[in-house]
Amino acid sequence: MVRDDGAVADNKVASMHDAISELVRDGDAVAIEGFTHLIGFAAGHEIIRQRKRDLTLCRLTPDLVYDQMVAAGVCRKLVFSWLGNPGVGSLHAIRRASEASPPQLELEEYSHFGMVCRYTAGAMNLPFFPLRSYEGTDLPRANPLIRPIQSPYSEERIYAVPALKPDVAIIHAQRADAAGDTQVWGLLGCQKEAAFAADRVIVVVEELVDESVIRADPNRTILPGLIVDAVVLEPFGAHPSYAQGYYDRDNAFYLDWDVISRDAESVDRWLDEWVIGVADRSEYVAKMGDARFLALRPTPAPSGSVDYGEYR
Amino acid sequence: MVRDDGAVADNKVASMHDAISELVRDGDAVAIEGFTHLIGFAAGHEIIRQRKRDLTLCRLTPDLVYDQMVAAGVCRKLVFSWLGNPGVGSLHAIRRASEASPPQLELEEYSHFGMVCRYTAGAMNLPFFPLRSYEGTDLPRANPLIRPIQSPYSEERIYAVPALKPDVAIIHAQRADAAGDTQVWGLLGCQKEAAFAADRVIVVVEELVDESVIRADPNRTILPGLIVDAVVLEPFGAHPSYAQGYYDRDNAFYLDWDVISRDAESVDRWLDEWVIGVADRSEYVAKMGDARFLALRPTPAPSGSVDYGEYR
Amino acid sequence: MNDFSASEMMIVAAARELSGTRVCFVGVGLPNIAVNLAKRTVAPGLELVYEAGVFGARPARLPLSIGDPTIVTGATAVTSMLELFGYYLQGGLIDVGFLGAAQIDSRGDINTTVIGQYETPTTRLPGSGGACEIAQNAKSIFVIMRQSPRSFVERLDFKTSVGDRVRVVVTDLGIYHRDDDGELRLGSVHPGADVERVRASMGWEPRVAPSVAQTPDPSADELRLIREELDPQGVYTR
Amino acid sequence: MNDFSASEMMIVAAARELSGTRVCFVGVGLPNIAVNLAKRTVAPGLELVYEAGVFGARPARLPLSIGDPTIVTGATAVTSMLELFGYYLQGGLIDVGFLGAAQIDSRGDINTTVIGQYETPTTRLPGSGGACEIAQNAKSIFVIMRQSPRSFVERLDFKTSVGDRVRVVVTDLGIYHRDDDGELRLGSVHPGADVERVRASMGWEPRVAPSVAQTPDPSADELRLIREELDPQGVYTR
Repeated sequence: MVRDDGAVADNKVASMHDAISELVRDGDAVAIEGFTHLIGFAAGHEIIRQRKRDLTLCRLTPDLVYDQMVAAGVCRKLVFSWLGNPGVGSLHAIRRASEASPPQLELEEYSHFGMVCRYTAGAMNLPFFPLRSYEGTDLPRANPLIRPIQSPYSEERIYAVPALKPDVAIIHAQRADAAGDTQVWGLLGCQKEAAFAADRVIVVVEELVDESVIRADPNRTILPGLIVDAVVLEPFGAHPSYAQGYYDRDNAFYLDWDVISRDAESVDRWLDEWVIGVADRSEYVAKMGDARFLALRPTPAPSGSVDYGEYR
Repeated sequence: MVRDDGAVADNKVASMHDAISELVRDGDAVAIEGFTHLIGFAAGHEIIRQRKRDLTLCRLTPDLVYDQMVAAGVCRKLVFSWLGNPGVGSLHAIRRASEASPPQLELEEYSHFGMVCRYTAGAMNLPFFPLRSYEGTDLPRANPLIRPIQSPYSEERIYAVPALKPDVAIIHAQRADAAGDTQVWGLLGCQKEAAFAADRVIVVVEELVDESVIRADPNRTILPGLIVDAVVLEPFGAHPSYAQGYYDRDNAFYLDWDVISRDAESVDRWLDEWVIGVADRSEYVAKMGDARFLALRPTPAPSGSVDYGEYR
Repeated sequence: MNDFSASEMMIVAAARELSGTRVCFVGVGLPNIAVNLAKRTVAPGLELVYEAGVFGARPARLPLSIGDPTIVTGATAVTSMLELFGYYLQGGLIDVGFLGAAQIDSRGDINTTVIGQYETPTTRLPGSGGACEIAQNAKSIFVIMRQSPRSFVERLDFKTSVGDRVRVVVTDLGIYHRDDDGELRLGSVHPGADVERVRASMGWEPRVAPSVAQTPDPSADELRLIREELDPQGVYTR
Repeated sequence: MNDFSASEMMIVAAARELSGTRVCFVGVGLPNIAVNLAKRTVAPGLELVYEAGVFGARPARLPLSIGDPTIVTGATAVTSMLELFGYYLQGGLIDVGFLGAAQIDSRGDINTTVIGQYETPTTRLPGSGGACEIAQNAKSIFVIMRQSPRSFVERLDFKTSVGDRVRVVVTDLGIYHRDDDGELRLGSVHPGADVERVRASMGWEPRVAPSVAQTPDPSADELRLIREELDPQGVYTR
């Protein structure tokens, strides 16, 4: 691939199968980030299909995607800050595993800001990140990695969390070019921090665009291709979560999951039908049916354009 | 002012005279931030006209604006990281003051990242910010506020800088609405961090826009009106620095200043003519002449528009 | 007199307490409706902040979760969570934060982590989320929750968030404020409840204001806003 | 043989050393031209990073300063300086950083702060800027500077940046690399210079490679790129 400046750019476009197969390894610490927005369900399902093992799954909100992955047996440990089906209730598969005696799942928990600070320390290559949280609570006792730190400027003591550097970060985005230069709008969560903190990065996108689209608005870029190892084109890959401007959250599914997940066998049946039983995300999308996705489509709300100016 | 949701929004639009007069006080720590881009010259000149005294001026790169303010006698102390006329040479007025015996100007110096971390700690209400810099250098000896800090997770020792919370931050931006919701594109420097760290914030803009322009692209917003005390409409207010998409850096002036500033008397003459001798920025702009600004205008390079989607 | 549900009473009571508030960290469910009701009644200048990274949200519909796309479109600013928690919350810009609780004690300390032992819980709850830092950094905390001897406890199973900044606790039975030495004090009971019933619905002997008020009924206007505009499908309020 | 200036020789020598480099932190002036020359010759995949907050710049003209608007338009990414220094530089993504120096010593340590005593300097220099953290966090450091007994000194007046990661020092007279025990070693002298002249232009007795090479002349193509494309007005190169 020859760019207009004459340089040869990496083409990192891969199938989801190949990206997961090559970049996610048994025993890895994996962060599929995205706070309610752009949750990488397609990637999570491919990890289940490939029967990866002993993963440490990191995410502020494990959400349905990790509930499904825990149920499928790919996960050994969760690193998280809020364990629920947002706006609905519990994550039943995770609860079953963690309330079992002995527990079938190791839990390492922080607060939201603690997790964000952990990724940020990882991205910044700092050993720790300081924050004002945890004071007077039982959390540092429950998790001894939450530690006090003394300010060098006063008698003040605050708390620190350690850097989190996942082996792999998987980021769903609205668009990227073939080299992995990635743009997101709407909620940004902590995807940038998770990706910069990780050793390997997989970007999954709704649209693959020409480099010129990215370069027309460089302030919109959250990740440079430099840190991206694979780019997977997977429309509706964040379903049943949402992609700002592309489709809405499929709340009916979040409600359905509350019922499905109350029982281990019905979870297995669901996984058999919707994950193991389909070859890939495009088969899942076809099986869900056009009508479902059509109903999730918002009407347009354009950002408007700004002028960067050409300076020669 | 009644907004379309029925709420009454603050109208913070003020003249530069009133904004500086009400919000900048003798003895204040003032940060006119903007890294090469969007440097608040119009605000700096108004501070000179109002003969403020004993200011502590904070900026990564003092640039011409602080050289002029130091020459005009409004400044007691500089907090900075790089003291030069970028791409040209020295800041002669500041050098004269700091090389005088005894020095006429107090200097407190960091590195670029150190200054950015200081503002960030201020914005985050942290007592300090950790960074990997200064190791093995003479800077911590020259500035005892640069202090070692021990990681709570290993034997590793890195460095910390203390929070910087200016009394006033002055931010030049491409556009804001009357409530102070502010958008910038192109280089972002550390304006967001400086503004969130400051007690008071003055935003100076090239264009005053309707709230709907801001709300059409919320990812472009760097400051919410919540933290802004005054909005000043001042086209070309960053000249001779530049505003991405609006005008180019006036490099001829940076070269001219190298000559003007070599001599204290010629600086005084320049200040008399271009700062003290004009009532405000619009008079300065008129005096500079249309042709000068026309020559600095770039050709268009539109960002393109993205779709946020209307979700009802 | 209007007919109304316990949830509607809780929403209205919380909204009234927000009078004059400028910046509010919103949760989903009842707090979200309470905040939007306050904005339309007692606090027109209220700015809605969502931990997902939104300042100045103007949702066109009732958000389904804490990160609904409707809180983004038309908002004043969208930021990374690092900036939202760092610059806005820890930076001291949040006037009121809303928290829920599985357990609360007489000091306003909150448990949302586990029932039972931490290592071998009988019920694994969601955990902190942002609660722990909201409780420490928002200028004041509102708690909305139903009360019972199991939720209003003498001793928490786990302390997730400290109660130091709790200002108001609104339950299905009444309204508590934290008094000068940090104890929750019952100041008002809702229509249909009385102090005895409140006492029977909690695990400690509460402080009670010298003259306990009765919470005024939701007004026709408040109910109309909730039912027609804020939760027309009655997802949270029926 | 082509006719060329000392600056042109320095640019060409530095550019050649960038062969195969991926990510480079660019300064203004000579480093900027050297990096752009390398991108057009020995390192076509080179990504230009500017401390002002730009990754993957594609400047349409020679940038006038470290933060010229031309480095933004058409770039891959623009970020805050917190992210540029934090995620890119401190995060370990920068292969080569360029530094200038008022003084350098035999270990590659650099002074850009003061000549004389720190508190009462005879010359106040610009200070660190980003140099101090670039020197500590870029994988390797290139220094471009003219050499003289006043700039190549036995003892720095002030240590602004550590030399541990210095790989190459290109001067108007020759090229040095840091050897295994951390001393600069002269490996090559430019056309027109010789080892004796180099020795006379520095404040310590330099290590010299067993067989000092002569730096090859700038090629016609290298000179054409510099003169016609990179610095057509000769701002930095004449």
